[in-house]
Formats: sequence, structure tokens, C-alpha cells
Amino acid sequence: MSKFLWIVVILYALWILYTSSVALSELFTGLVVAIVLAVIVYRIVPFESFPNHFARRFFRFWVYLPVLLYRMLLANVDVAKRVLNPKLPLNPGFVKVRTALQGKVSRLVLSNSITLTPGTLTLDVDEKEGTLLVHAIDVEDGQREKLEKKIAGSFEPLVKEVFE
Amino acid sequence: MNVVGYFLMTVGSIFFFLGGLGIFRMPDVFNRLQAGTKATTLGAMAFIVGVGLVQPDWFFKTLVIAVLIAITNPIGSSVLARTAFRTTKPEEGTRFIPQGDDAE
Amino acid sequence: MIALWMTLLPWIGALCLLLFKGWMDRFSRFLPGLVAAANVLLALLLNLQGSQQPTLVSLEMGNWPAPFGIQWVNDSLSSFFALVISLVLLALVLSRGFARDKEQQASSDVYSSAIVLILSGAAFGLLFTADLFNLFVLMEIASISLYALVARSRHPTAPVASMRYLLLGGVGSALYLLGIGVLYAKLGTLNMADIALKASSLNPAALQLVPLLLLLGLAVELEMFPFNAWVPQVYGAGGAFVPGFLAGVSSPIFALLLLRLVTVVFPVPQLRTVLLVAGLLTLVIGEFSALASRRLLKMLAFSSVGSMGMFLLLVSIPGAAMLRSSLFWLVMMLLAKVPLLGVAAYLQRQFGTDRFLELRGIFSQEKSAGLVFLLSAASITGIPLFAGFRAKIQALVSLASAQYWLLILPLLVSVLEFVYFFRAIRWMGMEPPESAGGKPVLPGSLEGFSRTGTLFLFSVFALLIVIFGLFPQGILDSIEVATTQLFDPVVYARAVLGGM
Amino acid sequence: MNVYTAGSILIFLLGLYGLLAKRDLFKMVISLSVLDTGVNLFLVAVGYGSGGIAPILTDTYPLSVLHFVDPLPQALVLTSIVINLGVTAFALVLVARIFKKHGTLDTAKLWQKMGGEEE
Amino acid sequence: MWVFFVLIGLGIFLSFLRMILGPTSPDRVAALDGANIMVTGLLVLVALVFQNGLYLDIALIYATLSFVETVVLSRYLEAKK
Amino acid sequence: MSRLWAAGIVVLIGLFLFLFLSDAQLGERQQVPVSEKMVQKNVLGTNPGPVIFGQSEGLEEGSANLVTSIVVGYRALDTLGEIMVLFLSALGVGAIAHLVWNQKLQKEAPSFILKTGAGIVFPMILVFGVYVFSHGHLSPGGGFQGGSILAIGILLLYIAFPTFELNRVLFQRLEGFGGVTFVVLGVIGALAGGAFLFNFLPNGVVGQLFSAGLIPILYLLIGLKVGSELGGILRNLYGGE
Amino acid sequence: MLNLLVLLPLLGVLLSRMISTFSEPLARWWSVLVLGVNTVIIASLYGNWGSAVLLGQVIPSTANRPAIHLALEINPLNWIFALVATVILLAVALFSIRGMSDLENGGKNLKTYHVLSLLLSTSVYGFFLSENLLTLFVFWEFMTWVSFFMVSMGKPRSRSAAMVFVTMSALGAATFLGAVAIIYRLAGTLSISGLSTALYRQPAGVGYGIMGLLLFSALVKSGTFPLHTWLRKTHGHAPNVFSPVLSGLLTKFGVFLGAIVFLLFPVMKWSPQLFSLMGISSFNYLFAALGAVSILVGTFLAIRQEDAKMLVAYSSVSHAGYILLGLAISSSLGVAGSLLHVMNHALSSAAMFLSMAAVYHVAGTTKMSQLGGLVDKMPVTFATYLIAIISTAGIPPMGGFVSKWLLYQALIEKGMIFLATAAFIGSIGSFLYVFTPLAAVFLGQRPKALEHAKEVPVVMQIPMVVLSLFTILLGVLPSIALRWINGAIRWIDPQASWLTPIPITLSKIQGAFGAWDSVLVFFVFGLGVVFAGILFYLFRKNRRVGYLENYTAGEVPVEVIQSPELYHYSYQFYKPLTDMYAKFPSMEEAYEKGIAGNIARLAAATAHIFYNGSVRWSVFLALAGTMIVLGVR
Ligand code: NA
Ligand code: NA
Repeated sequence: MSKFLWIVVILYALWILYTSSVALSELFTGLVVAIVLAVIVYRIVPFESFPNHFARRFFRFWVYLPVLLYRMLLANVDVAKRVLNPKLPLNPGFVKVRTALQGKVSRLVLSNSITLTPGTLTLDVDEKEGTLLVHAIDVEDGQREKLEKKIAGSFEPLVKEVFE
Repeated sequence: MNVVGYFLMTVGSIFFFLGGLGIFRMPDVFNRLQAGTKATTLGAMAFIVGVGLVQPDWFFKTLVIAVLIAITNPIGSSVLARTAFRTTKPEEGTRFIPQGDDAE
Repeated sequence: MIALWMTLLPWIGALCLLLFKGWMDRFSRFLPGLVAAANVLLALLLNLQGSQQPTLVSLEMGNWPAPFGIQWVNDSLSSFFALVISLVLLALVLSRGFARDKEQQASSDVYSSAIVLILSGAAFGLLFTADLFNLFVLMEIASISLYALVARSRHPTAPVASMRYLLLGGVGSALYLLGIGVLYAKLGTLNMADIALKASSLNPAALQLVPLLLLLGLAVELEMFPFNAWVPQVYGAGGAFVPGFLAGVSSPIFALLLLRLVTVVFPVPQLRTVLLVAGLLTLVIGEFSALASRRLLKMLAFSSVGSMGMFLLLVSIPGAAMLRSSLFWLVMMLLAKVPLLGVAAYLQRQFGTDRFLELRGIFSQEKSAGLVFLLSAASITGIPLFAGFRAKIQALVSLASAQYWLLILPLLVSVLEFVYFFRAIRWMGMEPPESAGGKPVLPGSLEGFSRTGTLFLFSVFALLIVIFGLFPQGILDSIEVATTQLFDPVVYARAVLGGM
Repeated sequence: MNVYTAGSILIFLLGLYGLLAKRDLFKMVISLSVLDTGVNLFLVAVGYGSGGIAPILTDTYPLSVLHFVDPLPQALVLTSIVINLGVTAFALVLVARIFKKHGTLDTAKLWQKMGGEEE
Repeated sequence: MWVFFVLIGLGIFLSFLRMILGPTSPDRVAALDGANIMVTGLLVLVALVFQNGLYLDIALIYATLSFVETVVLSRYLEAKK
Repeated sequence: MSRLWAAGIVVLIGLFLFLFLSDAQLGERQQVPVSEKMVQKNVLGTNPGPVIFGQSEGLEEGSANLVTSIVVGYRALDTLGEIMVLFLSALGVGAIAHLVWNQKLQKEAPSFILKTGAGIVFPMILVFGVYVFSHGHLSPGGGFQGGSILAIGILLLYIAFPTFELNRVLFQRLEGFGGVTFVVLGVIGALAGGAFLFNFLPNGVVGQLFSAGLIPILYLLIGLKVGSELGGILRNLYGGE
Repeated sequence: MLNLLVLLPLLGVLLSRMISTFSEPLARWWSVLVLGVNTVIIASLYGNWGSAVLLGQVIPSTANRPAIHLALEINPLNWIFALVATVILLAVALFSIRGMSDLENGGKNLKTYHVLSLLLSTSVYGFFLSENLLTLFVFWEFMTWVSFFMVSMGKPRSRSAAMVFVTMSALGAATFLGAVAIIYRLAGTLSISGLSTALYRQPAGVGYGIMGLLLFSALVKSGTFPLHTWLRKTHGHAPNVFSPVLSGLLTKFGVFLGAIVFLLFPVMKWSPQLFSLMGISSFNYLFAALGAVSILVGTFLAIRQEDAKMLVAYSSVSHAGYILLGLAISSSLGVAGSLLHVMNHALSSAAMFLSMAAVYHVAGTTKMSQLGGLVDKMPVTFATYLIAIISTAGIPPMGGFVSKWLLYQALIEKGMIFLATAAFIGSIGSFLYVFTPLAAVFLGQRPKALEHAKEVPVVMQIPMVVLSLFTILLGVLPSIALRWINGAIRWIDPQASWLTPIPITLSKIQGAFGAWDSVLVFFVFGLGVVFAGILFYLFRKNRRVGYLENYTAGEVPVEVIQSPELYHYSYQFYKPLTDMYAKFPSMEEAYEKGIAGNIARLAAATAHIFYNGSVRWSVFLALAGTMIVLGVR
């Protein structure tokens, strides 16, 4: 599917979901809007296209999502613990984490996922180096490889399969 | 459906509160962002979808809002964190662990 | 519908300037002039219609009847002033066109042309509207246009002048809106005619508060003391358009609105008391400050303040005679102020200054400018048989017939007025020129056709001053009709509200 | 006069105070917009009846005979907000212009700086 | 229902405290961002309480605005530095 | 002048206002005849009964949002004025902005996250903006709000991409188009119904997307115009030229 | 016919401009022609009393009152003024044919001057022939504007003099307009001849208010104490040919207004019960006293002057005092004396200024210390001046004596000893001051520079001679003028007991205490003069001693080298006398520095307080205003 169609589909889906109406007038308007907006945003949208394996990506997405939600839940439990018990030891630090992902969207998804998971927060992505700058509440002993694995390792392959 | 909805709403609002508490109590801006972002994102998602379950007419609408927040909130936090990284000093004792190449 | 076109035409013009951006930029220089000329024709048409039989025509926007929709009312007063103002606008717009900088970018000319067009549209709208909130919207359009035009001036103090105007105007409009809020809370309507009918049912506090707040809202544009601190700098920033517009279009229009407010909508004694005191203060402080001014534009600005003070004073007194003289005063002052400010702005442009001492003997070199200035000054100081004299004598007679003591201050300040105008004439006209060529001339000074055109425009006004001074009957008749109509609020209300 | 009206007037007064007490043009512009906000709230408060519903017909409130909040002041406020936005946007650019030209936004200093050009 | 109000309200209140206390500008923006998300939640709750879907529209717009607000403020702080 | 003076004056103004307002007894108003009839959509006196969402047809004014029916219906002229104000503001900013900024406001390059995120969020914002102004007659939205949302999207682009430059002339033409069409529709109304801004299209069923005659179309135009105007203002604020 | 008097000069203006493009001198003759025709018309209008509308409604008619038109009227009273005016205008116009050397040398635009002078004539005719107060005002203001420009054409400092003139005129105009507005409210009419009837039933307070306002402007215009201060500066710097008009004519504007007030607003009618003093109302007495003070002040200040023109200017102040005195007394003798004095003073002061202009034409100055011994070089000018000063000083047999005699009769009739004393001191004083120029300019030693001076051309001599002849005629046969004046008195109030024609025959005037046979006196004086002339001729000295040679014989003081005129005997001629009141504060200074200066300071303060540059302050003012307005309840 071409990039343009992708955009139209996503925007149209957004419209239909949001209007939650199956009235013809809404459907028609939505389609027009989606097409017109797709023309406008075509150059701005960061992904090129998702050329193949649509079904597999779709399936993998549904694997990725529960993992993300689960990690988010964990993260919040962690936050709860730290907030409610300030005596927990903090050992904060900034870590540069290397990533194998190449696509823009996939890198963004990775960085967002990292942000939402326990104890870590992405600050920036260095496009040339292919690294993420991450703030971690607990950098433990400061072993970079270990941290990299812990921070990005669990998501990277999932994200790669869905978005790259 | 209602029960699930109200449960989600309860969880969400608790996370909201925790998020607020985190923003208030954590020692520096990065830790505050960490606590705030995680708690409010999940809180919002849970709470809003919860409402959508209680009032099924609105389910898809709430879903859209939840997705929007799920996308935008971490991005916003990241951007802000970078700003903080560039403009403020982190809490004392914060370490910087660069990439291997940088260290040498 | 003609009345509406007078607003729509300029607005469409402004919008088209942007719609055809890039293709119409060259045209932007002439468009305001064309539109202004068309508006003169429309105004003539309006008056021709009215001359058949003086009627009140109510325009219902969207076919929604009053007081639900917005009404524009075209009565004798508004048609007459529409003609006057369209003429003034034509002159101002043309002189602005003549004064265009050669090196100025065409694109920024598009902006200011569009602003001028929107401003002129709003000016006519203000004349016709019968809805207090619509009035607010139009007032804001007019003010923002003026802030923008002032800010664009190249005078060093222009941005600050604009800022001051904006802040004061902002306070004024906030107060006005507050008044609308209270009014709506009490009466549930915004239509002037409807309010006029229902005003008596207001409780005393509301009946006092609402007109006061509305007056405060108009005060900034009315150049009423102490809301006129913006005046000297804004006029002083010069330009071919803004000072003339303020004195010749905006203050007369707001004066008319005040008249409607005082006579038709809220005939409240407290309002008149406030107007009386404010009028006296405005008059005296304005004229005194004019005496102290060493810059021509500022002097004229203060003189304009003074004449608005006189107007307020006249309005503060009930009665048809007073109404007549206040309207006459308005027209006659406008006729003199436009050419005076035009000449001042012209001199400022040509010689880079408007200080008397630096313009010493300038009229020996700028003869026609000098003549225009002289005639207009003669009119404004009330030299007999110029237009201004007619207005002055009527005003004084009216004041005397209300209270003798009301004569004292106007007469005393008229001496000041005499002195500062003669002083200006003395410096610029009688003193021998002193190295007039030595002054640095602005790069954009006018030559050839632009110069002749500019001077011609204001000469026309000077001529009008003489003509109306000798034969004022036409204006007097128009004003008579307008006064009669204005003095019958019930007719107004019936016409606006239809069968209600 | 109810609590909403009073509150809006207080915001209005806060804006007035800001206009009077601040010497910085930027802050004065902000005060002006606070002032306007107060007035807008006043208009809304004036139209607000207790227990009123937003004046929009929906599935849940399908009847126009319901006790809707008076829509007219809201319509006015909508317009007024836009106008204020326009004014504020312009004013901010103007503030920037003044700062660039005179190098200060302090009214006292501006006065001094312009003193020579005044008369 | 009031439990939700109280919890969210407390969350917003705490964020506001942080906003006031600072100490750095990013702290305040972070607090504002957090508070904004909670307000979005609150709007959705209001929709439920009033049984009026219109508040969802408002919530959606509010969420969008709050994102742009955060981003703009951070960029502003960055540029100011 | 000291703060004390300021406070004194403000307190006095406040006192006078409060005294006046309490004496004026604002709450005392019993009925608001004007609004009442507008709510009943019975200004012309032709509507027999209450208006019902999703059912009533062919009303004098067909918007489900009563505020909208005032803003773009009963008092549409104010809205024309309102868009002129915004137009002016854009013109004014455009007219003096080039005197203000010479260099880009932004010094720091934006982060990858922001750039990429903006690319994803921007289309969503546009959809919401269009939703808001196309549903102005059914929801709290409207042309102005929708247009603002569009402009927010443009702001995001400016923030995210320092090299971003919107097509100024195109946007100005859009502005002009929105405004001129608004007026032209008003004039068509005058030709069709004898009054400027007369709603000459069928009003349909209250609550449907295609209802309320001219209103959605006007709101579309307003949305376009406001969006492009605010976008233009942002552009100027962001150091155009 | 009546309208022609105004329209002719007005049309003449246009033609004058056209003519002067061909030939400037021709335009001078054109002025003479126009004024000549007007003079003929005025003469022919005697007895043909009536009125005419010049221009439509100035104040439009309303339901209950008629419109006020711009209208002219001729009646026995204003005919006298018009006659005086036209004679002087014509004389000056004739003189101007060659007499504008100061303007020519100053490089002034004479074409403009002709236009202005015709405009001025228009205003003069219009003013004196006004049917109503509004018309009066119209021409008055007209005159002010034209005069402003004419005065400005004079010496370099004339611009500031013109400003003083305009300021005072504006003050006068303001009070006049106030009075007009009040009268219109009360009476609904402004017709001059109808005022008496229209205002008859108004309360006295209002009446005095109106009169006070009108008299204020009359005092300003006539240059009467305490509003005389503008005269010195204006005269001193105005063009030479304008001074006779200004002094002889324009000050009579004020007098005419005073006449209207005192004669047509009869106070007696209004409030006979008002506290009276010496048989007249205290209000009138106040103005009579002002007249007396004016006589004294004018005289004493004239004595002090070094410049002949300024001297004559102050003499005008004192004469305005005489006229006011007579009008204020409002008895038959007083009124007749005043009106006659108007004619005499107009003629004599015009003659004096013309002769001064002639001196300027020849010598290029009127500073007495630079002049001397012109008697044999300029006999006609000398004779004119001599006759004029005799009349001015009130010495028989010239006209000035007759009018003063009538005024003394009136004063004595009322028993006003103080005022009579003042008037008498004034007369003595005038001997002193008119003698200074006579001695300094025409007698004494002639400076080297004037050795080759010649009498002025004949065109300039004619008007001087004619004015002198009229002065003599009024001295010999005042009955001609008094007949006109009696006509005016009869017209003013045919029934009144307070104003009756005075009994005259061709040669005799009957006063309160005796009669005056003017013809007899003339012959007596004439014989005396002839006799003295013969003696003078027979015993003439052969050689005169130069005073400059004598005084500088010894050690030469530095000042002498710098300014030899310090030793001219006219310098501080009456020093012992003037020293006596040198310390007296100058009113002129008090007005200019005190009142005008303080007003200017007040204005500057106002502008500074309310319109300074502070943005915050503007906001403060506006909000304070809001506070006050909201506090109104
Ligand atoms: Na809407
Ligand atoms: Na809306």
C-alpha cells in the first residue's frame, strides 16, 4: 500500500472512530476530509511506507501492545512504590543506549516505550549515532551493556517487527 | 461492562493522584517527569477508556482520546526532559554513562 | 442595502487584495481610492433616496427581525453623515495614495491598503448599526486598524503611541463590554430601539451604570478627557491618513453614536452631568495644551480635543436646538480639521519636521499649503463667514440659552485658540524664511503630480469651508431633518422594531 | 449578584491593577488580556442560570424546552474572545517592535528615551 | 463518583503546588503537563457526570492543546537558554 | 506612581462596580424574551412546537448548537466582523512584524523525538480541527475553534521544524478566499431572500451533519480563514521574512 | 446703494490684484478711486436712512425667533462714523500713492498690501454700517484678521506686535460674542436700533452684565485704560501708512461700540433706582472714571516716549479716555462732545501720523533724536503737524478745543470735580508731549544727513492739507458737525429727557455755563498768529549753535561716542517729570510677563501633566477618570 493510501486509511479510521457515526453524511465527509488532509500532510508524515507483511505486522502489534501495557503497569507500580516510600534508594543517571532500529517511526515508538516503562525516560535520539539518551532512576553499577539490554532490549525486536 | 469501566476509572484516578504526588515529591525534574509521565499516561488511558466502557456510545471516542494521550504524552515529556537536560543541573549524584566510544 | 454596501464594498476589496495576492499588488495602491469613490456615489444615492422622503430604513441582517437579529438603520442623520464621511475618506485615501513611498515595498502597501479598506468599511458600519454589540465589534475593527496604521508610521515614537492607544482603547472596550453585560442581564436585548423602549423599566442603579459604562467605552475614541492621553502622540506620528481620519471620520462617528445614546437610548440626567463636566475639562485642557505645543501636529491634535470637548458640552444639554448646533459644530469642525491636519502632515513629510520654529516662513515657499492652512485656521477659530463661525455662533447661542455661565470657559479658550493659531500662522507665514533649504528632506518627499494632487485635495476642503461659510443652508436643512428624526425616539423604535 | 459575577469582576479588577501597577509593557498587555478575560467571564456569568445545561441539543438533551443556559451571552463571548485574541496578538508583536526599537519595555525608561523626540 | 473527583483533584492540586514551587522552569512545565492530562481526565469525567458527550470533544481538544503547549514551552525554554 | 495608588484606584473602581451591580440586582431578570425565542427557534413566530433533536425539520434555523445558531445564524454579521478583526490582526502583525525579527527565534535544533512526533501528531490535529469546524452546528466547536486548532498544528510544525516555512501567499489567498466567499454567500442571501446573510439553503433535520443550511458552509469558510490567518500570524511571529 | 459700500471695496480687491499684475502703481490709484466713490456714496446717503440685507441667515430662524442676517443700516449716528472713516481712508489711500517707502524699502509685497488695505476698508464700512450686533462682529473680526497681516508687514518686530494685537482683539471678541449670545437669548434679536426696546424689560443685573461684556471689548478696541497696552507695540512697529488708519479709525471701532452701549442701552431705563453718583448711575461713573484715568495714563506715557509714532499712539489712549468720559456721562453735552471729539481726534491723529510718515519718507526714521530742523525743508508737513497738535492739545481755534470745551461743560454741569481735574491735567500734559516732536523733529538743529531733505510730493501733501483744513473747519464752524450730531441725538431717543439736541447757531454753541462763538475766536486767534508770524520773521536769528559741538568739547564720555543721540535735547526731554513716575509698574509688562506669561506657564504645565510621554500615566488617568465617573452616583 502506498504511503498516501496509508495516510488516508489512518485518518479516515480516526474520523470514523471519533465521530462514532455511520450516517452517510459523516462517512462521506470523513472520506473527503481524509483525502484532502492526506494531500496536505503527505510530505510531513515521517514514515515512507510499510511495504509488506501487513498481516504479520498487524499480528505482531497485538503482541507488542500487551507487553507495553504490562510494562506500563509495572512502571506505575514502581512509581507508586517510590512515591509512597521516598526512602527507596535513588541511583539516577543518564545512559546512552545504542539501538539497531533504523526507521524514524520505529525509533520514536521505541523511545516512547522506554519512557513509559519502569524507571527510564528517553531524552533524545541521536540519528547519526543511532543512540538514545535515557534518564534512568537506577543505573545500578553503571554497566552500560547491561543497562542497554535492560532498557531497550525487551522492546527493540518487537518494535522492529511491527514498525520497520 | 460497567464494573470493568468503573474499575478502570478507579485505577486511573489513583494513578492520577500518584502522578500528582510524584510530580510533587520526587527530588529533581527528571525523576518528577519519570513519575509524572508514567502515572498520568496510564492513568489517563485507564480512566478515559473506563468512561468509554461505562458509556458504550462513547467508547470509540474515548479510545481516540486515550491513543492521542498515549502518543503525545511521552513525546512531550521527552522533549521537556531534553530541555531540562540542557538547561538545568540534575540532582546531585546523577551519573552520566556515555557510549563506549565517547568514554575514550 | 445601499448602506450595507458601503461597508461590504471596502471589505470585499480588502479581502480581494489577499485573495489575489501577488496578482493584484500593483493595484493595491489604487483600490482604496476606487472604493472610496464608489462609496461617495453610494452615499449620494442614499441621500437622493432620502431626499424623496426622509424615512428610516431598517436593514435586517439575515431577515431576522429586531431585536433578534442585527439591524442597521439608515435614517437622515446617518445618510447625511455617510455622505460627509465618504467625501472625507475619499480625500484621505487619495492623499495617502499620493504620499506613498517610492521605496516602500509593494507587499507592505498591500497590508496597509487592506487595513485602510477594512477601516473605512467599519466606519460606515458604525454609522448605521442599531445594535450595541455589533457596534462593539465594529468599534474594535476600527480601533485595531488604527493601532496597526499608527504602528506602521515611521515617526520614532509611533510604536509607543500605538501601544498607548491600544492599552487605553482596550480598557475602553472592556468597560463598554461590561456595560453590555449589565444591560443584557437586565433587559435581555441589545437592540438600541428595543432598549430605548424598555429603558424605563430598569432600576435606577442599572439605568445609571449602563450608560456610564457605555460612555466610558466610547470615551477613548471621543477624545474625552481623561481618556485622550493617546491623542497627541498618535496624531503626532503623522502620516497622510491617520490624523485626518481620527479628526475627520472617527471622532465625528463616535460623536454621532454618543448623540444616539444620549438622545434615543438613554436620556438620563446623570449621563448629561458627566458629559458636561467632561466636556468642560476636555475643552479647557485640550486648548491649554494646544497653546503649549511646539509641534504643529500636536497643536492640531489638541485643538481637535478641544473641539470634541465643545461637542460634549453641547451634547450635555437637552433640547433640539442643542442637538442641531452640536451636529453643525461637528460638520464644520471636521471640514476645517481635515485640511489642517493634511497640510501639517504634508509639511512634516516635505521638511522632515512639524516644529514651528523649524518651519519658519515655510508658507512663502509653500504658498497653496499656506492658503489652505490660513482658510482652515480662520474657520476653526471662528472668523466670521467661514464655516466654523456659523457653528461657533450657533453653539454659543445654544449655550447661552441653557446657562449663562456655560459661555465663560468656551469664550475664554476661544481666545487661546485664536492665539495659538495666529502664532502658527505668524511663524510659518509671516516670519522671514530662515535657511528653509537647509533642512534634510525625507527621501519620500512629494513632487510633481503627488504634490499637486495632495495640495489640490485640501484646497477643495478650503474651498468648501468658504462655500459652506457663505451658503450653509444645505447643511443646515439636512441637519434640521436629522434632528427632527433623532428627536423622536419612538419613531425610530417603531421603524427598527417593525410592528412591535 | 452571584459568586460568578463577583468572581469575574474580581478578575477584571486584577487586570486593572496589573495595568496600573506594572511598568513593563509586556506585563501591561498581559494585564489587558486578563482584564478582557474578566469581562468575558462576566458576560458568561450573566447568562448562566444555576443548573443550566450547555445550550446544545443532543441525544441526551434533545428538547429545546429544557432549561438551557442563555446562549446569547455565550455567542457574544465567543466573538469577544476572538477579538481579544486578535488584539493581544497584535499587541505582543507591537511590544516586540518597541523592544527592538528602544531596547526596553520599562515605561519609565521609554518615556525618558522618547523625551527628546516628544516636543 | 466523588472519589474520582477527589483523587484527580488532589493530583491536580499537587501538580499546582509543584508549579508554584518550581524551582526550575522545566519543573513548572512538567507540573503543568501533568496537570493538563489530569484535567483532560476530569473533562471526560464531567462528560460522564453530565451525560453529555460534548465534553469529550472538549477533552480531546484540551489534550491536543496541552501537548502543543508543553512542546512550545520546552522549546521556548531551550531557545531562551 | 506606587502600587498603593494603583490598589487604591482599583479598590475604589471595584467598590463602585460592586455597589452598582448589587443595586442593579442582576439576578432579578425573569425571562429573556430574545434568547427564549432563539432557543425555541421561533424568532419569526412560525414554529408551532418545541424543537426536537434528530427529528424537527425545516426550522427557521437548523443548528443543534444554539450558540452556533446565534453566532452564524441570527447574528452572523457579528461573525463577519469577528473574522475581519482577526484578518486585521494578521494584517497588522504582518505589517509590522518584518520590522521586528531579523533572525530566527530558534537557535537549538529540535530533537528527533519532536520532529518525528510532530509528523505523526500533526495529521491528527488537522483531523480534529476539521472535525471541530465541520461539526460546529452540532457540538461546542465551530469555525473559529477549528481554525485555531489548525493553527495549533501549524505552530507545532514551526516548533518542530526550524526550516519549515508555510506558503505565505497561498495562505493569504486562502484567507481572502474564506472572507470573500463568506461575503458572497451573504450577498447571494440578499438576492435570494432580500437580506444580507439570509440562510437560503434548506435547514434539514436538527442534529444531522448536513443540516442548518448555510451554517456548516460558513463555518468551513471561517475555519479555513481563521486557520490560515492564525497560521500567518504564527509565521510572522516565528520570524518570517 | 448701502450694500455697494461694502461690495465695492470687496470687488475692488479682486480687480486690484488683477490691476497690480499689470502695474503696481496703478493699483494704488485704483484704491483711491474705489474709496472716492464710496465717499461720494456716503455723503449722498445723508438723510436717506434705511437698511439692507447683505447675506442670508447667519443664525437660522427657529420656531419663535427670526433669523439673524448679515445686514447693513444707515442712520444718523453711524453716518457720522462712516463719514469720518471714509474721509480718513481716502486720505490715507491718496497719501499711500507715494508714501509707502517703509514698505518698499523693506522689500514687502505691495500687491498684497493693496489687497489688504481694500479688505480693511471693506471691514471698516461694514462695521460702522452694521444693522445688528452680529454683523458688527463679523466685520470686527474681519478687521482683526486683515490688520494682523497689515501690522505684520511692518518692521521686523511687527510680528510679535501683531500677536499682541491679535490676543487683545481675541479677548475683546470673546466678551463681545458672549454678550451677543446672551442678548440673543433674551431678546431674540440683535438689531442695534431695536436693542433699546428689546432689552427694556430685562432685569438690571443682566443688563449690566451685557453692558460690561460689550464695554470690555469697546475698551480693548478703543485702546482705553486699562486695556490700552497693545497700542504702543502695534503702532510702533506697524507700517507708517497703516498707523493713521489704526489710530484714527480702528480705535473708533471701540468708540462706536461704546456709543452703542451707552446710548442705546440706556441704563436709566433699566434701573433708575441703581445707586447713582453725581447724577449718573454708578455704573456709568465707573466708566467715566476709567476714561479719566485713561486720559492721565495716556498723557503721562506719551510724555515719556522717544519715538514720535509711539508718542502719538499714547496720545490716542488719552483721547479715547475723553471720548469714553463723555459717553459715560451720557448727558447731551457729553454725548455731543464725545461724538465731536471722535471726528476731531480721527482727523488730527490721522494728520499727525501722516506727517510722521512724511518725515519717515524723507528721513527714513521717526526717532526724534535722529531728527531736527525740518521746518524749512518740509513746511507743509510742519504746518499739518502744527495744526494737528494744536487740535490735539485742545487749543483754540482748532476743532479739538470745541469738543473738549463741550466735555468740560458736561463735567461741570454734573459737578464732577475730580474727573474735570483729571481731564484738565490731561490737557496740560498734552501741551507737553505734542511739543516734544515739534521741537525735536521740525525745530532745532538739523542733522547733517538731512541737509538735502525735500518736501514730500504733492500727492502726499494733498491729504495732509485736506485733513488740516477739516480740522480748522471743525474749529471755526463746529456747528456743521454739531448739526449732524444733534440729528443723531434725536434719532437715538426722540422722547428722552436725558438726551436732547444741544442749542447751536451757525457760529455759536450754547453750553451749560455760557456760549462759545467759534468764528469770533478764530478771527482773534488768526490775527494773533499773523502778528506773531510777522514778529518772528522780522527778528529771526541769523545763526544757530550746534548743541553737539558744545557738549562734547571736554572729556568725551564713552556713551557719546557710541550713541551721540544721547545728547540730542529731545532725549529725556521731560526727565525730571518722567522720573516722578518712572518707578510706576508698567501695565504692559504686567500683562505680557504677568498674565500672558502665567497663562503660557499654566498651559505648559497642563500639557506636561496630562500629556507627558508616560504610557502608565495615561492608563492611570483613564482609570482614575473611570473611578470618578463611576463614583458619580
Ligand atoms: Na458551534
Ligand atoms: Na460555535
